[in-house]
Amino acid sequence: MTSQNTPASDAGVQPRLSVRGLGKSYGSGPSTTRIIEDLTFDVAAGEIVCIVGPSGVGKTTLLKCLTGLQPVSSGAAYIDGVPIQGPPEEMALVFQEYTRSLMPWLTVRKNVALPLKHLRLSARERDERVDEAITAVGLEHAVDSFPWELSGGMQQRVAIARSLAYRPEVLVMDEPFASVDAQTRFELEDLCLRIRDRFSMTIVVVTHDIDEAVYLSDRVVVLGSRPAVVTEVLDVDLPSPRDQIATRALPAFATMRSEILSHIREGKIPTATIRTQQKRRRRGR
Amino acid sequence: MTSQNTPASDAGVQPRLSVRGLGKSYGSGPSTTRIIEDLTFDVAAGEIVCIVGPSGVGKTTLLKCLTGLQPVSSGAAYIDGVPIQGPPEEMALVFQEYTRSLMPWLTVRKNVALPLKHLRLSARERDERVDEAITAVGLEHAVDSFPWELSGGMQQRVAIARSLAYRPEVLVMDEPFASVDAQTRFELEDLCLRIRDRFSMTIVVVTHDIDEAVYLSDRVVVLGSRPAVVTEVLDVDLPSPRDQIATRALPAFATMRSEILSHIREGKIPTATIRTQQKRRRRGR
Amino acid sequence: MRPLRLVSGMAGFAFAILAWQLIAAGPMAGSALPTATATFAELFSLLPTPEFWADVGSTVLVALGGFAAALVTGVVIGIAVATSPLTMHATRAILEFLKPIPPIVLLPLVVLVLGPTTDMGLFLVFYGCALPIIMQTASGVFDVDPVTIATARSFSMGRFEVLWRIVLPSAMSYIGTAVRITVPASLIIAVVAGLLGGGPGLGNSLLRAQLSGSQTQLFAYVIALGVLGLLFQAVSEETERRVLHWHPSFRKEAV
Amino acid sequence: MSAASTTQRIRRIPTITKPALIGIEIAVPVALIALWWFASAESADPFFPPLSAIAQRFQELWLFDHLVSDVLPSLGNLLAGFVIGGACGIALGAVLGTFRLARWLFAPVIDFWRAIPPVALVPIVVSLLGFGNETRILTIAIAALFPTLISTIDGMRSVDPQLRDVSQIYRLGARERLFDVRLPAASPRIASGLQVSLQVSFIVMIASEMLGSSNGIGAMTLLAQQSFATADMWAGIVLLGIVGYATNLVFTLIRDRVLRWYVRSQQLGKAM
Amino acid sequence: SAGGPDSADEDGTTTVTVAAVGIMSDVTLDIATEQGFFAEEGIEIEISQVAAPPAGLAALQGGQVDIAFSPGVVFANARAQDIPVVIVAGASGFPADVPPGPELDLYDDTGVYVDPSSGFTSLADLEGATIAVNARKANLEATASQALRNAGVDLSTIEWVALDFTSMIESLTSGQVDAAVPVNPFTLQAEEAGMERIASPAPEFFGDGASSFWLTSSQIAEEKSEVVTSFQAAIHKANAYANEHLDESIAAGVEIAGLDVAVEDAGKIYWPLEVTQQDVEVIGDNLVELDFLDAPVDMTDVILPGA
Ligand SMILES: Nc1ncnc2c1ncn2[C@@H]1O[C@H](COP(=O)(O)OP(=O)(O)OP(=O)(O)O)[C@@H](O)[C@H]1O
Ligand SMILES: Nc1ncnc2c1ncn2[C@@H]1O[C@H](COP(=O)(O)OP(=O)(O)OP(=O)(O)O)[C@@H](O)[C@H]1O
Ligand SMILES: [Mg+2]
Ligand SMILES: [Mg+2]
Repeated sequence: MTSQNTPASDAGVQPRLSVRGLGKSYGSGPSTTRIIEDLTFDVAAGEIVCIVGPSGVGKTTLLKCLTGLQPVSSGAAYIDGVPIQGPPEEMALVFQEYTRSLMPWLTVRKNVALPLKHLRLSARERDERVDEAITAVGLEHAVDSFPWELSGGMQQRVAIARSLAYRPEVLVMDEPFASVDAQTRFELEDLCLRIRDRFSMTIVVVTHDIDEAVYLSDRVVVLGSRPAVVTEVLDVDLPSPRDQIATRALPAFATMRSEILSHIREGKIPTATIRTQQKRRRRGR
Repeated sequence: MTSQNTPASDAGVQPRLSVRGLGKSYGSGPSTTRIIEDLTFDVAAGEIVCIVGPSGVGKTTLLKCLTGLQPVSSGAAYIDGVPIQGPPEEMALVFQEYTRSLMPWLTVRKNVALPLKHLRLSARERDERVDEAITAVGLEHAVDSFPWELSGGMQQRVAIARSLAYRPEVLVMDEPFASVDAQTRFELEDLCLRIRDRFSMTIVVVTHDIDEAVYLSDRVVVLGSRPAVVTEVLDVDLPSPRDQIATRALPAFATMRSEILSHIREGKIPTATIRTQQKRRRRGR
Repeated sequence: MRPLRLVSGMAGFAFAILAWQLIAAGPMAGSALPTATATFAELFSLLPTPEFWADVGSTVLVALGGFAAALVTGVVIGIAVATSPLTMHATRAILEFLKPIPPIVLLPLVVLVLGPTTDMGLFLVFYGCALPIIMQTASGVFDVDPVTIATARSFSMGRFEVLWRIVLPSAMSYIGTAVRITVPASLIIAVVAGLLGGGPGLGNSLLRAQLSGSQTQLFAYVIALGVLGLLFQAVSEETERRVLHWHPSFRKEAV
Repeated sequence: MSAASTTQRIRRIPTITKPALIGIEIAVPVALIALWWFASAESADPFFPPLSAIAQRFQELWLFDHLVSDVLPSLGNLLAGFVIGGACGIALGAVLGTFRLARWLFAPVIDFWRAIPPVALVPIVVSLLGFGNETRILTIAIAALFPTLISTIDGMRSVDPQLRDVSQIYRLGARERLFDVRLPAASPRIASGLQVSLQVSFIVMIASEMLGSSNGIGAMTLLAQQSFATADMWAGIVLLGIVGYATNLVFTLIRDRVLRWYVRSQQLGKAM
Repeated sequence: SAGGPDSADEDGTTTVTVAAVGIMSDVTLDIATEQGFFAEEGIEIEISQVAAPPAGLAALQGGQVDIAFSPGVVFANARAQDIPVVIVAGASGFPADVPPGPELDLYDDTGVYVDPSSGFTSLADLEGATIAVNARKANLEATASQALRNAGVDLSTIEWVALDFTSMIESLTSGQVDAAVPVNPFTLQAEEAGMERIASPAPEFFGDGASSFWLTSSQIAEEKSEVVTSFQAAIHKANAYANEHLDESIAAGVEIAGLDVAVEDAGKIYWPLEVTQQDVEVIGDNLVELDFLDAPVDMTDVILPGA
């Protein structure tokens, strides 16, 4: 709580997104569980930031707070210096639970077009955006299928296409490439880099693939411990434009990679701590 | 259809699982889509086989046929020489859509215990198995939580624990580690190898992570093209027991890896073919 | 699959009619239950008369009219109640209070205000159908997958847009259930309104048959009503099948 | 988009505190009652007597003169009919929801049956069972059966296909499939069907009291209505409303307890 | 609403809406129409069928109909609760020139029936019996109660049950009730089923004169007095005509009520030509005496002049 200084006071140039002393608990009363302790970090405009950390540490929870879907318990997240209290217009989120975030009653095309409805675009522009996004994720052949007729990876790509078509200024993605094959994954990573440059988007990605985190980002935020804290924020100093073969072959890449890995290990929650910290009350039955 | 020879006739020793000329289409009448053309491969007892291939090629569909959840359209899959027509007793499947495969009204412990109910185990053995499985995936602290209170990766681990507690003779897993962090993933991979040895299980895993495929398996089946065919079956000749650091450092590992990658590329579906083959009728309205 | 379904439905009917005939002719001979044969004979003598069709027409009109009004109002109120805590708490007492008060108790008051007219029938049907529709819709809205809602919100969809594009389609399956619960009820209420409160239609014919003590004729009308009920049901089911083709309960089973 | 001012672009959904909501829930009926009281105070219309007269009759009739003789028997019938109807609805729904052929065989007959006005069946039921409480309970049970039946069938059919696959894979027995998977999965819908059944039970409870000896809330209210004792009739309506409200409240409490996993999981994502 | 009662057509005909219950006594409405009595008075009627008389009275209060049919007891109940209804004309009753006895009983379309095998032979045997009527505290229970009391039965021992007529006959034959009080045509059904009539209570209760009425509300009587008077005149003509052409009228009534009986079995009907103060007072007095009503009913000014 004491670390709550408004983001503008931090530096001369205002960050696009900033997280200040953010804390989050689930539940209320005696059954409260503290998930996030106290996070502070910034994302500058046009940056790609990857968030990594062990499973269950609170990455999804952080993104939900960041996009205003969940209220924070303490501290705050700011977009352009304004505290986030509900989903901001210029932000979009690709959910980790992609299957459940697609509307089963809409075809792929209509699912992608859904968020564009209220943007008051001309029919032509809307169609263009939708087609472009669907092509970008390689689903041109499935535009008229329903989500439940698609494979897992295809569904995930529909969710990505939907957020691309929306063209948010800030794109937040939760393990967006978890279910696609290596080849497609490479293509989607490059797509990310491309759209960032083309629309000067700010992108925040949660990923478990350390290589991906290094390849994609300008900065990597490592979360660890329970309740979650920022273990480390690492700047990725790899040359742009990046290239799947060349960049990954750089020695700096490997260094980065092992550095992050060691940070994750260090932040990893020892099982014993978990047991005592998270003594769960019996519930349900 | 012509390739339908019973598996026993193939070789002297009978494979545990064998797939013979398996073909599968979805839909009926004019809206039929052929997904799998004609697959033939074997899995010996005690083997770990990984199936890799581009997103949407038909891996999940293959597993559904293999576990008897979906009827095949042509050819057949055999377990110990017997054609599979419904889910065989000795088999278990970890679903790709793990979120939707957990019962939201049961706690983690009860979810894991569910399939054991009808096995007529003593209460003690049942509890032991459940506890062991939950500990193996590192969820001891969350036994009394409900699935919707868990992170994505934790849910996925519950699904894995459920299949482990069941102790099937043949374990089939569909992208089981997609949502867990790198560290946990390594642990779960090793867990896989361990239980294979301990219970002499036969394991079939679909994965997108080529490193994982090489590390885990005795054989890798590469699927490609549309409708799906077997592009290549590769034997992995890496020494056992495997080790996350040592094995991955072997030159043979890297060779395998790039060989599989190139096979995947070669099997990859050119977009143009897709378009013509999959001309979908409009439906719904 | 459809022919099989049709055949088994027919078989069910044949069985039911046979059972009816046997019971009415056997253990219950001479009671208030006429035989199936006598009833069908009576029905066929009614079919060619124009009065019969006029009665059917006006009953169907009242039932459908009241039902349609109840559907629209019920869905709107159901959504409002389930999405806005303010509406929910403000209306709960009134809705819960009205629920247990049946149309027959209200009848004299409704007759007082509307008279023994078609309007009265419409109102009673509306009143009888609206509450179940409200309840089911509210449950359906509550059942919407939270992830779906969060998705919509993350794209900054407005409240109304979320309702229209996400909540309503998701709740559609519950609304379909509500329709199947209330459609036959609408028919019954239309008939009972005619029976107790006056106004034209099959209710009136039923009343006359009852007053004149002709059970056979009464049952002929009952059969006619049953068939009407089946028709209503078939139409609503077919509509549901088309609207909800994406829903797990209607997805074409993979072969 | 970027032109949007910072105050506008962030959507804030106004939150109303819990006490305020409960206050509103109490205030609205109080306001309506006050309105009714004053609007009817001078009423000379014999069908719309002043609320004061209704309140007086309410007190005379129901507090607590007829409580034991009329209110309790009615509620007893209601409860018995609702429980029997609801239980049969779930059981039958489970069967019809599981076996497609059974559904195809019986659904049309059931649909047919449902469109039959009960008046036609009364003489038959009376000749079979007489006109005592059994008849009343039976009619309530039959009416309560259908909403639950239909909701159960629909609920069973909407179970996520994935869960069906899971129970196949682990070869759950028929019993486990039903009690551990399909019924729990369908339980939210079954509950909403039961709620409609409860409402229908109330309505039929009153209708059923048109027959036989004239005790019960419904019989008294109907009798008052037939003999133009309008204040008594209104008092009966008020009582019905109050009892209905209370019954539903109890139902909701039980449901929310039984379906706690559901209520909590659904409320989660809708936080804020 | 129904026909806008005030609206006169171009030819000066006014439409009067009438709530009827579809029983034989309603036949005068059709006779009056067919014989042109309404036309002669410059009115035209539109019939609304209601199931029970109270609904007709409610419609009258709401201004939804101009005239409603009501049995005497329902009328008295309504008056007792200060419902401002007044009598326009008599709808049915008992002739003064027929002496009490079997002949007058033919005019009673109700009766107390028992199963002969049960051993009940007279009203006096019904002490402690269960008796079915179609509605509680209405015409049938009132008339039967009075007859029972006159036969020396302690009314507090009687258990009354409300059953519709079909169920009533079913229950009587199956022995679930000891006696039933049906109306025509269910009286005939009861006889067909071998039941026996042991009393005809209505003539005793109502005495001679009118026993059921055509009513209107005080308000309508005042605001549309011309229309009401016209209706009254037409019904009087129809009543007189019906009494004179008894068989023809009964045949028409049988048809209207949709009965399946021969005219000679249908019993007799008498249509009163006037309503006297005596006719209504006796109903009120009887009901008070039977404790159906708490206090005497004020029957002053309840009969419109000329009724
Ligand atoms: N609704 C809830 N109620 C209680 N605890 C919850 C709830 N949702 C999540 N949690 C807990 O919060 C913690 C963090 O969850 P979160 O989903 O943010 O993890 P994550 O970092 O995204 O993990 P993963 O990589 O596995 O997706 C977990 O321990 C989880 O059990
Ligand atoms: N029910 C269905 N109806 C029609 N087509 C279907 C259905 N289910 C899957 N498909 C199609 O079958 C193909 C293969 O799907 P499958 O789920 O087997 O892919 P996959 O190899 O598992 O892909 P991924 O790696 O993305 O999970 C896809 O093109 C998909 O669109
Ligand atoms: Mg997560
Ligand atoms: Mg798959």
